[in-house]
Amino acid sequence: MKVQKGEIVAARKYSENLYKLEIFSPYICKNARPAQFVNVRCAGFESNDPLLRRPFCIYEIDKKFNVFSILFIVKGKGTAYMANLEKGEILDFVGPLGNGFNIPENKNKFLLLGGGIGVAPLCLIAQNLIENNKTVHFVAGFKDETFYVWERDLIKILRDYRIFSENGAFGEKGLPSEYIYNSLDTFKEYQFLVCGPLEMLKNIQSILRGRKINALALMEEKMACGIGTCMGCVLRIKNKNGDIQYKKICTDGPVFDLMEVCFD
Amino acid sequence: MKVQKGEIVAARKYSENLYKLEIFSPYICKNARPAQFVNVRCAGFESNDPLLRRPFCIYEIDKKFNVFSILFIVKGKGTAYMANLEKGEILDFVGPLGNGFNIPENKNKFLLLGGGIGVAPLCLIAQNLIENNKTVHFVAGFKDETFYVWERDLIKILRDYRIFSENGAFGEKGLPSEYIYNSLDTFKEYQFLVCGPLEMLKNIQSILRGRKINALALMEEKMACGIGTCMGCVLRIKNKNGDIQYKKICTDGPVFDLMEVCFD
Amino acid sequence: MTDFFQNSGLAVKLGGIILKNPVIACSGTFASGLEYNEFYNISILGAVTTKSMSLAPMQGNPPPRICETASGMLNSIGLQNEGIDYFLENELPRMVEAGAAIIVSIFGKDADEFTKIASKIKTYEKEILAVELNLSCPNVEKGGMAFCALPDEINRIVSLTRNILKTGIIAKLSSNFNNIPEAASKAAKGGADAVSIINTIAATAFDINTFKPRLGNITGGLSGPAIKPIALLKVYELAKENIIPVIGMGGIMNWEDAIEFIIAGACAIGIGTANFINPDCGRKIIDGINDYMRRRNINDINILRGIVFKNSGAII
Amino acid sequence: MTDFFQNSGLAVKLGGIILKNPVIACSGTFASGLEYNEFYNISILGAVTTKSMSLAPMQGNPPPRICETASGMLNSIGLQNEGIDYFLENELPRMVEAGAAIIVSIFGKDADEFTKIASKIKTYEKEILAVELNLSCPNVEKGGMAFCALPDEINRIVSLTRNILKTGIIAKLSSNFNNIPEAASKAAKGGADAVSIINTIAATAFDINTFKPRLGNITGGLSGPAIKPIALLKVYELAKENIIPVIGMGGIMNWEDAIEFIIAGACAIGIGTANFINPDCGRKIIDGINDYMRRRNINDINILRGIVFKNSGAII
Ligand SMILES: Cc1cc2nc3c(=O)[nH]c(=O)nc-3n(C[C@H](O)[C@H](O)[C@H](O)COP(=O)(O)OP(=O)(O)OC[C@H]3O[C@@H](n4cnc5c(N)ncnc54)[C@H](O)[C@@H]3O)c2cc1C
Ligand SMILES: Cc1cc2nc3c(=O)[nH]c(=O)nc-3n(C[C@H](O)[C@H](O)[C@H](O)COP(=O)(O)OP(=O)(O)OC[C@H]3O[C@@H](n4cnc5c(N)ncnc54)[C@H](O)[C@@H]3O)c2cc1C
Ligand SMILES: Cc1cc2nc3c(=O)[nH]c(=O)nc-3n(C[C@H](O)[C@H](O)[C@H](O)COP(=O)(O)O)c2cc1C
Ligand SMILES: Cc1cc2nc3c(=O)[nH]c(=O)nc-3n(C[C@H](O)[C@H](O)[C@H](O)COP(=O)(O)O)c2cc1C
Ligand code: FES
Ligand code: FES
Repeated sequence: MKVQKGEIVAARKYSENLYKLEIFSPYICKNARPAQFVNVRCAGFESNDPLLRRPFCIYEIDKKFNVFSILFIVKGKGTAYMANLEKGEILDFVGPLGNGFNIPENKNKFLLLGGGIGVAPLCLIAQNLIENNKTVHFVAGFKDETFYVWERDLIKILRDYRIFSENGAFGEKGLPSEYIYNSLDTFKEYQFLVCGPLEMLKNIQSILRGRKINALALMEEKMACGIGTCMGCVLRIKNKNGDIQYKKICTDGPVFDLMEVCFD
Repeated sequence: MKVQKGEIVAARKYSENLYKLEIFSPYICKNARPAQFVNVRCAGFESNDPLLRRPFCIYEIDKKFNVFSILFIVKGKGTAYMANLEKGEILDFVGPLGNGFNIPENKNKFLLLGGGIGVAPLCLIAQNLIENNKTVHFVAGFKDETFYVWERDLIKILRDYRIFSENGAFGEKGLPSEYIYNSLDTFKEYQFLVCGPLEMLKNIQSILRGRKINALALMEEKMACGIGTCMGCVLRIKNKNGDIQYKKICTDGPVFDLMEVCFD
Repeated sequence: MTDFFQNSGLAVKLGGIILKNPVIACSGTFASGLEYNEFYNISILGAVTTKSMSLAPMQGNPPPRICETASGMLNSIGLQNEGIDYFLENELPRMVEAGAAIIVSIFGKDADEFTKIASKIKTYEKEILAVELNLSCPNVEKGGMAFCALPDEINRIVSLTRNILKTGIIAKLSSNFNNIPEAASKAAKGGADAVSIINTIAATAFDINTFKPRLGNITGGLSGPAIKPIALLKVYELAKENIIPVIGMGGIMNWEDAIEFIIAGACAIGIGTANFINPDCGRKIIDGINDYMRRRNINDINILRGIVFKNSGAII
Repeated sequence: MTDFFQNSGLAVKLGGIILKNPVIACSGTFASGLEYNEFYNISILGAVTTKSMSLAPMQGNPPPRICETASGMLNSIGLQNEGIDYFLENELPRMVEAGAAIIVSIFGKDADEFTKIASKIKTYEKEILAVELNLSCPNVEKGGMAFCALPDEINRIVSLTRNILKTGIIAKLSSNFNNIPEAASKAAKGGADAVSIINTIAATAFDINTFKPRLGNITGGLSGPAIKPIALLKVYELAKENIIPVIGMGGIMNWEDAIEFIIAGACAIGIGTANFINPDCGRKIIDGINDYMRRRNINDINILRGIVFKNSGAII
């Protein structure tokens, strides 16, 4: 991990709130693994507001051109700042951070389930799995058509996917968790990997718990440092003995055993 | 005065540190007078740093196209933010503020002396004086060649000017105050109007005091509100009776009788 | 959007003081409101607090008086004002004409001065909603913040003015001593209707090139968004004690911040530094509160007051 | 740029503690420094302060523990740590190996716990430059900030540890009580070499949609640039009293801020929150101070200490 200033080689608007930044960085392209993230400074020259860096998973890595990208939703002032950045400007970021995702040796089939912007890290993971000759089924759920353009990125990675949206404006109308629930038998050999809003994670946890199926999840929490020093980003984990422990999402994760996550 | 959001119709870089922004605003073009200023918000979406607005004198008014401009030097984070603005972006400003400059009825000849960015407000004043059939001699002093391109703006207003720079890289080598000192006899009929760094104002005050010549000056101080409510921007004024009084630069100025200004 | 009908769920009561909505302009940041009347009709505000008036005119502190800091500003104005007489004769009538609900902030070096100023106000008390006693200015040598070190003095000053005036009485306290609840109790016992917290926080800045303080007075008071989390805790802690109605202020920039203070326990909120940055923020904050309540189907703002206590009562 | 020769004018003395330069990493923001060693060689720092270690491991407070505010952040970590034993056995050796000048921060619920921790450290005292007594954490129920309300307790804890340890002793004080000079005197009498000011300022934030506190612990400590002007005044006021050497901290982001604290009277400075934002800020600050001194032909940093007093002595 390093503090870097990388040139933005492309800034794309996918829709009203969804943007992609492509950044030149041989260092990231060489060292980053799927599910790792970068911590981005989102304030202008000498401005201290917003103060903290914002974490974003690495979305794509193009080793040929030494360019990686992040895909992000505009939420507050940090992402608003990022949406304003243009080609040629410099992105100040720290990375790669987090443990990343290590492909479990004993699994060959993977079901990746993403809700909203949760699809971002799953794309790089999917790519990586496929490069390692794994079978991947990708399920994505959205509120609306915000991610419409994103499908073009996905289709480059794989064809075996299902897209749902609550209002039916993009893909099939419905909730991906219902689809999962109804297809559990089909996917019982699959390693589940989930990333999305809290409600979705809770939902999936309880669906899978009923069937004693395991799953991994990418977790989020407010971060100050991103490198394990502030103790800010903790997640409550109930381990096998039933003990509750705080784990740091940044350096112990962001991938956790979903079944051990305490949501209450 | 109003809070306004005006579209930037041109953003020009004059040199490394000198920029001009042209802003569409029928309201300013209709209401603003020379030596008035606007108070500019210099922070991104929901950012509170920098917090305070920055004051800038109105540099040009183009009534035909309803565009006014400000000319500014990059100093700190506020002006750095402004230098980054581009055509099509929106400037959030309050104005027009200050009393502006009222042409003294009984004077026909004016000597305008600007040091550094102090030339900015003097340009609109010069224009105004000339439109009112007054005689204007414009003297400008700089450190170096930063203002090189600016001469093109000046020459559109008048031809009777002298430019000095300390290092001789732009105009004549030398200090404008020396020139003034040596030409006091030539200009004794002139109304002096000065805007520039503190050292220059002090200098001119003492030169003129020796000769009992009067002068007006545009003054600066840190401002919070720009509209007379915070009492922050006060200047120490010694009036005829020798009493010291605090005057607000924003609403009592920015033009003051230079001879009454206390510099100690 | 800000007509009477829509505002009707916004009325709040601070002891004997009734405001048509909880949005108050803070002392020292709104002059007497007339400048802001050019940006919007200041009569829509819950109240306008004047700058603090002293018995005799005060010149204030030497410049520079302003220094920007990260998301905040320092000021060392030092209560420059023309004195209470000038105010009552020249500014008050214009405020009345503008339709403002008026809170007159006053400052005395000791109890005696406060009494004298109160007596002068007496003549005009029908035109005034309340008097705010500034017991917390960090920028004056005598009086000011020092009162807050001596809660008994607060009690005395409040009772003395209470005896003179029929208007509401508000005590403005300092967060520079760790005794707001005690000071507030004393103010309540003295007969105050409400307390305003917080005044600016004592602070400073230096210039590393000249080695001089950035303020003529060396120290100043910090205000603006930087102090909001500190102010909010003071409001929360005091409001939970339920001693006296609280007017919360410190760093409020927009309606979201205003709501945050109200749910933390403030009866009304003050906007200070924000007036400098967005001179029309008063109107926008009232509109924003209105819209928020409409979206959530809340028809009385008092329901929101201190609502966080339910979610946080146990631990503190 | 940061080799020994150029740093030679940077050495400072805090009582019996000698630092090769005045730049210290603050407790709780640098873990034990090993993560930062990947960004730069942490042995160049004047000192590295560990997170505060308690007698037994502490789980810390429930999440969320972090909340960003305007130019600042709230934290309510609650001193999560593995306990002093774990630290001494597992982390200290690695810090020594990294070449860090080590300040071990310790936290006890009472004087007895402090004594016990100090006794454990005794075995390793040759490897340690100083022990910092965290008497000011706003995020724990017992001990912490409460000590600062009781200066006599500070005196006791300092003397007890002083009697056990030959290392330097630093007392870390809170700005949440208006008594830093008094607390510092007591620490000095107890035998402390220096005091660190300030710890985070008690503060909070609420969510206007859920009506819940933004921190699991409800309240937290404010740090970062927002508090710099407040911290700077505390440092200035204490340093002027000349009671004990002061380590100044609070919102330092860059070398300019570091110099500002030094000219305001700090002997050494602490960088906290800045480490999260720019993990290499320690190196940059040392370089910046070096360059500044070279530009100004200052060959001993101690000349700068408190230089503003000359320009501001008379008024306060
Ligand atoms: C490991 C990790 C990876 C992430 N990857 C992506 C990604 O690839 N694409 C993407 O769009 N978003 C991602 N997020 C969420 C993203 O960090 C937030 O949307 C972003 O920080 C919002 O910043 P803001 O200033 O716009 O919003 P604000 O709401 O103004 O932020 C306020 C504070 O809350 C924090 N915050 C807000 N939302 C979140 C969140 N969901 N998780 C953690 N902290 C949050 C911010 O970092 C900041 O400190 C990721 C989060 C984590 C923890
Ligand atoms: C009435 C008036 C008219 C002005 N007109 C112009 C103009 O036409 N062109 C131009 O380039 N500059 C002008 N200035 C100066 C300009 O306002 C400052 O250069 C600018 O505020 C610097 O902001 P910053 O954030 O870049 O610098 P910083 O140094 O980061 O600013 C820190 C703080 O100091 C204040 N400040 C800094 N320099 C000055 C200054 N010289 N005068 C007043 N406050 C200052 C800022 O407003 C801010 O509050 C004018 C100033 C005043 C008072
Ligand atoms: C420039 C300035 C002048 C002030 N003058 C006064 C005053 O005269 N009397 C007073 O009680 N408070 C005064 N205050 C304090 C404010 O009323 C308010 O309590 C404080 O600024 C916190 O609110 P804010 O962060 O919204 O500004 C002043 C504040 C500022 C910034
Ligand atoms: C996340 C976090 C954790 C902290 N933990 C400790 C701690 O364990 N012990 C301690 O004495 N101070 C602790 N502090 C306080 C810092 O050491 C420092 O005093 C304070 O943050 C002010 O400096 P800053 O504004 O540069 O961060 C912590 C601060 C933060 C932000
Ligand atoms: S973000 Fe600091 S420990 Fe994870
Ligand atoms: S800037 Fe506020 S009174 Fe002039």
